[in-house]
Amino acid sequence: MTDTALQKPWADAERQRVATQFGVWMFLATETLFFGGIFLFYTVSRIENSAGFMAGARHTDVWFGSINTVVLLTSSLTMAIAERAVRIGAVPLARAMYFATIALGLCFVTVKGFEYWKDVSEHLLPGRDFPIAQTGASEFWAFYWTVTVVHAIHLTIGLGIVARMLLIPRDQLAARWTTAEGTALYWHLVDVVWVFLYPLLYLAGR
Amino acid sequence: MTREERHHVLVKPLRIFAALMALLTLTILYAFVPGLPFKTEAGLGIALAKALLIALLFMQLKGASGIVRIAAVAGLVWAGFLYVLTFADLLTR
Amino acid sequence: MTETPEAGLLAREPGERNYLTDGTTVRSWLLTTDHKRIALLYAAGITFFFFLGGAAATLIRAELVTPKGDLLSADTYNRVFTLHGVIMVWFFLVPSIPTTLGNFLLPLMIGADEVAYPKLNLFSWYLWLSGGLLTLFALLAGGVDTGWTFYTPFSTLYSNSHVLLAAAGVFVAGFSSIATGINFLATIHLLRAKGMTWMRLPLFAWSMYTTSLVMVLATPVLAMALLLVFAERAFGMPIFDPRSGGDPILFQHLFWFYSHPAVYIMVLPAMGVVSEVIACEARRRVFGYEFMVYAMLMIALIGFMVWGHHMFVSGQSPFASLVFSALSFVIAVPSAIKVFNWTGTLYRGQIRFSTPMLYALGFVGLFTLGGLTGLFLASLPVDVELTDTYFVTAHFHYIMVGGSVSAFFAGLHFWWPKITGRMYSETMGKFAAVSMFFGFNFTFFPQFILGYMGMPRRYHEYPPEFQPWQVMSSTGAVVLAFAYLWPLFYLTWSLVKGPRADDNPHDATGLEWQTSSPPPTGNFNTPPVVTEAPYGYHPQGFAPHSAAPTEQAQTP
Amino acid sequence: MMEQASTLAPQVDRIFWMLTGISVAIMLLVGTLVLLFSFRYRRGTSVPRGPVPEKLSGEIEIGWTAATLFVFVFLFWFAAALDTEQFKIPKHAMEIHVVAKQWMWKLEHPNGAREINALHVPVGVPVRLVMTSQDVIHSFFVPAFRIKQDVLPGRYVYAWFQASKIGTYHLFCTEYCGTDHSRMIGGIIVQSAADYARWSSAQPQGDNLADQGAKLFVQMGCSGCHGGSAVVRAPNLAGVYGRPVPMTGGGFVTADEGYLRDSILMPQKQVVAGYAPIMPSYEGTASEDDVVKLVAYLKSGKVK
Repeated sequence: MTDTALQKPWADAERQRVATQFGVWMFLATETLFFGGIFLFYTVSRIENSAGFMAGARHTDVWFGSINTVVLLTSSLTMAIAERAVRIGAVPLARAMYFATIALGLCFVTVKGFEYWKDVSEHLLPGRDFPIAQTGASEFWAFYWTVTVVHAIHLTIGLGIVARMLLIPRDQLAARWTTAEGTALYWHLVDVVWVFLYPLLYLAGR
Repeated sequence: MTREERHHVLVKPLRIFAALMALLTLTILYAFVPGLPFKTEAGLGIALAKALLIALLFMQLKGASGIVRIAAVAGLVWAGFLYVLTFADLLTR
Repeated sequence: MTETPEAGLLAREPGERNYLTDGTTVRSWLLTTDHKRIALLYAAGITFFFFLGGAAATLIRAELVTPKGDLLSADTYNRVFTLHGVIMVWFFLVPSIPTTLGNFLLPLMIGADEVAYPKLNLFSWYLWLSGGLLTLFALLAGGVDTGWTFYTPFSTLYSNSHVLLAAAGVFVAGFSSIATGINFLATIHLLRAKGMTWMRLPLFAWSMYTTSLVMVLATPVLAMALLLVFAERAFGMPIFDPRSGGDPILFQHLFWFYSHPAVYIMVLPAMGVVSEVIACEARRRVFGYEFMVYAMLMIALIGFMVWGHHMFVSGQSPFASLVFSALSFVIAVPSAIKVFNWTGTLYRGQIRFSTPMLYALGFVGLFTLGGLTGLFLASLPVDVELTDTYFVTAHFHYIMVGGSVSAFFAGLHFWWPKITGRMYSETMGKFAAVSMFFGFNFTFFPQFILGYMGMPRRYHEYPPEFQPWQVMSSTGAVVLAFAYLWPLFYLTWSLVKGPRADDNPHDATGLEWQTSSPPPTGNFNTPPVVTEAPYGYHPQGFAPHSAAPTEQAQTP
Repeated sequence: MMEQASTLAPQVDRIFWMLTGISVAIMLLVGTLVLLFSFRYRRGTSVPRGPVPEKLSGEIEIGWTAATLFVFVFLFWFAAALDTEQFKIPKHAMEIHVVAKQWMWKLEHPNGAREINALHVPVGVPVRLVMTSQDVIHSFFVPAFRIKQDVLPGRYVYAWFQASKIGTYHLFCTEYCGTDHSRMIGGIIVQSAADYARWSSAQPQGDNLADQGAKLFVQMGCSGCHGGSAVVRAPNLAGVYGRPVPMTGGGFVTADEGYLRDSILMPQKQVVAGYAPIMPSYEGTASEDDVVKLVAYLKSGKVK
């Protein structure tokens, strides 16, 4: 166990650790409410226009969704290993895992890109050419586009935060373990949001 | 890396990951086998199980200090206010 | 690097080191992580937005002097009242006390040398400023005409104004609010001085704690509501559009889930300020300290469960209306407890009618009236009659302007010596405080009558029978405008020519008074240790420094 | 005193004035205490100033908390009781259809008479308003009647009143709706039964709403499928109004005005059990006015 890089205004490592965890978890609580708002839209719309909403849901591509779920869960694994490796000072392993996390994150974005391309080519973007007439179908797709774009933005921010861990000089990485914990918490949250999106977007109405 | 460290850094996360993958397989199977009841509930239930695994073990909420756990739960409780009172309107209109 | 002109003015003596003189370049201000400097950055911002919003209010009151729309066109009028609402709510009232007095005082009061996340604190100022600039840009580009409430489908499908820019501005400012809230919560939880137990926290610190809770847990839902409006308007996503099966009332639920608790973001800090001022100027312990704490916690909690009383006529279900009505009556109880306790604090005191005390007593009166009229709006059939009329306008101005702004001025004067190291003119201050109280009542009491008579809100033109009351209100607004501008003058004067303040001019008990005025960058030279409950004012006899320097202040 | 021109008004006013009385009493109590203490305990007076006994202050605290809670619970009950009473819309009320749009009120009487920004009603007769909006949210507010109801697009909302006094009263839009919000006003003209009958008969004679609806029912092709001898299988609509209708996917929905409206404009939303979802939407084909007529026809009992 190495020394801890202390930041103002903390006096000891344990206090700083609690501060980081508390701060990030507080932020994650706000994210719960943020996504809670759009999930409320999903629930209300699904209840009010149940048939059409489900008809819309059947048009998502479960392959893309499932592959991305696997990718994101794996990235959570690499992130968990990276964080624990920093804690014990195994710097090369940690860096390798951060690289892996970024690679998996980029993979997710790429798959998402292909999925968007397919959706657009099937005119599933609500608008004049939208192919499903039933009331509520376009509501589902409004949810799909809004929530996946918001999630993708979160993920992109996450990529930046992980990349920042790689910018920390190797000999200082171990001392920055509280930063590593905060980074990991954020990344896992992006994963947790997707875990809930997966059945709502890809398994509904099957 | 000592044996204990290897267990902590690699083996434990891998086990959690295996459990997550198993749950993912289960949820897909449940959704696509025709005729099963409570599909939505099952999908969300499994998602909840996955989220709990990630939150408690990957995010180490299990061993976290009291205020951290309160912070984590606060978001859910307040989202509960939003849902319960909105549905007090919606379901009785 | 250039020297800012203030540097020379603000130093108490040549060579003295305090947070104002410690680094005098523009860069040292714009990149500061000192909570006290960040408080001043916010103060500069909200002063600008307050007078901008005030200018809009002036236009509104001028237009309403006559029943016909002869000063502004209908579209301009709609843009002006929207501007007034958006600016005043998100760029003045919500940040006002927390980001200025709160940022400055919270670490001092709990004996900490910084907030928990100093860099985040600075970042949140930049976020807030960017939000403000986006909104300002929306205004310059032609304005927004949705009202501050952004109701769909008007905002998403029908308005021809710059809704997207304004929504984006408020969205960004919301994240600044969240950051400040998280920062304060962590500060209070983790950085209290030795011996500063929860039940020894000053009530202002408690008010910051409860306010932060509301900021952190309510604002994200507003952010999502605005994001959905953005998605529908900018990208044609059918979300609230009834033609696609959407529900416009869902937007109202999401919006008021934030915007009702937001009222408590505005008023809880005011309650904290007033408790400090009344206890000090009456030289008494706060009556029922623990009840005051629990009352604030109850307000913060139940405040989240009453939003539906804004929607009694919206088409929400009668059952939901009943539930929300009952909960709205419940939340009136802790508010009443607070009023009674402030009154009880005066009992057997040594009351000194200083400027902050006059503002604080004004707050108690205006808040009580504002709160009582809230009962009318919680009662179902009466709310049906009064909602969306001037009665509501008057009610929330009593709470948010009469109440919170009075308290903000009370706090500003009370802590002015600590913040600037200078004294202001007590005579001028008292004059401003009294004019504000009368000007306010003169402006807004007639609006209760207008509302009772049925005059709807947001009307550019109105039937002539309402005119006498509108004229009365506009006349009062002249007095009120004076009462707001006047402090700008004598407080600026005090920065330059005011006598030096000593460390504890009010002879108050909080930790913030134990350090020098202005405080050093690190707040305390030795870490304070707390050994007793707050407000240890002597119950009998005079305070030692009864000839306070406030009474010797020079007049400009 | 505000004019009381409906049966509801005096009841609302009773609560209003009771609240005013309580508020004045509390204001006086707080104001007197603050002023009294401010005077008696101002700095420099020589009055006794010992600490308040702990026990006493605790009891005072609990006392006024309990007292306010009791008063507020009573107020809630008192106010809510009137509100729940108000939910019961009298049967056989005269029915007025209200269609709001930026920035006018369109009102239709059952006999087909149409008015804009004005509504003639007879005194002493309960009137039920069936309201919808063509664009944004508006709000129907008659201060003298003490009624207000937001008028929503995509949905029917209801309100009712019984005028008690002859005269002309303001009608205001109280939900901000854009540029000419403040000009979206009108008058409610309450007349004696005889005057109302005279006014009514002087209106341009046309079909009543239900008959106009019956014509539309044929013109728009509804009868092609829903008519008695139709080839395509579609639910028969005779006497459908007010009945519970079984839904595809289980459950029942009561066929009120809102359901009938949705079934015309969004037919896929709630499909009747046993029928294929093949009906096209009349969104854009049938205006809100047309829908009002069709619904009036379906309610009339003239459907075969």
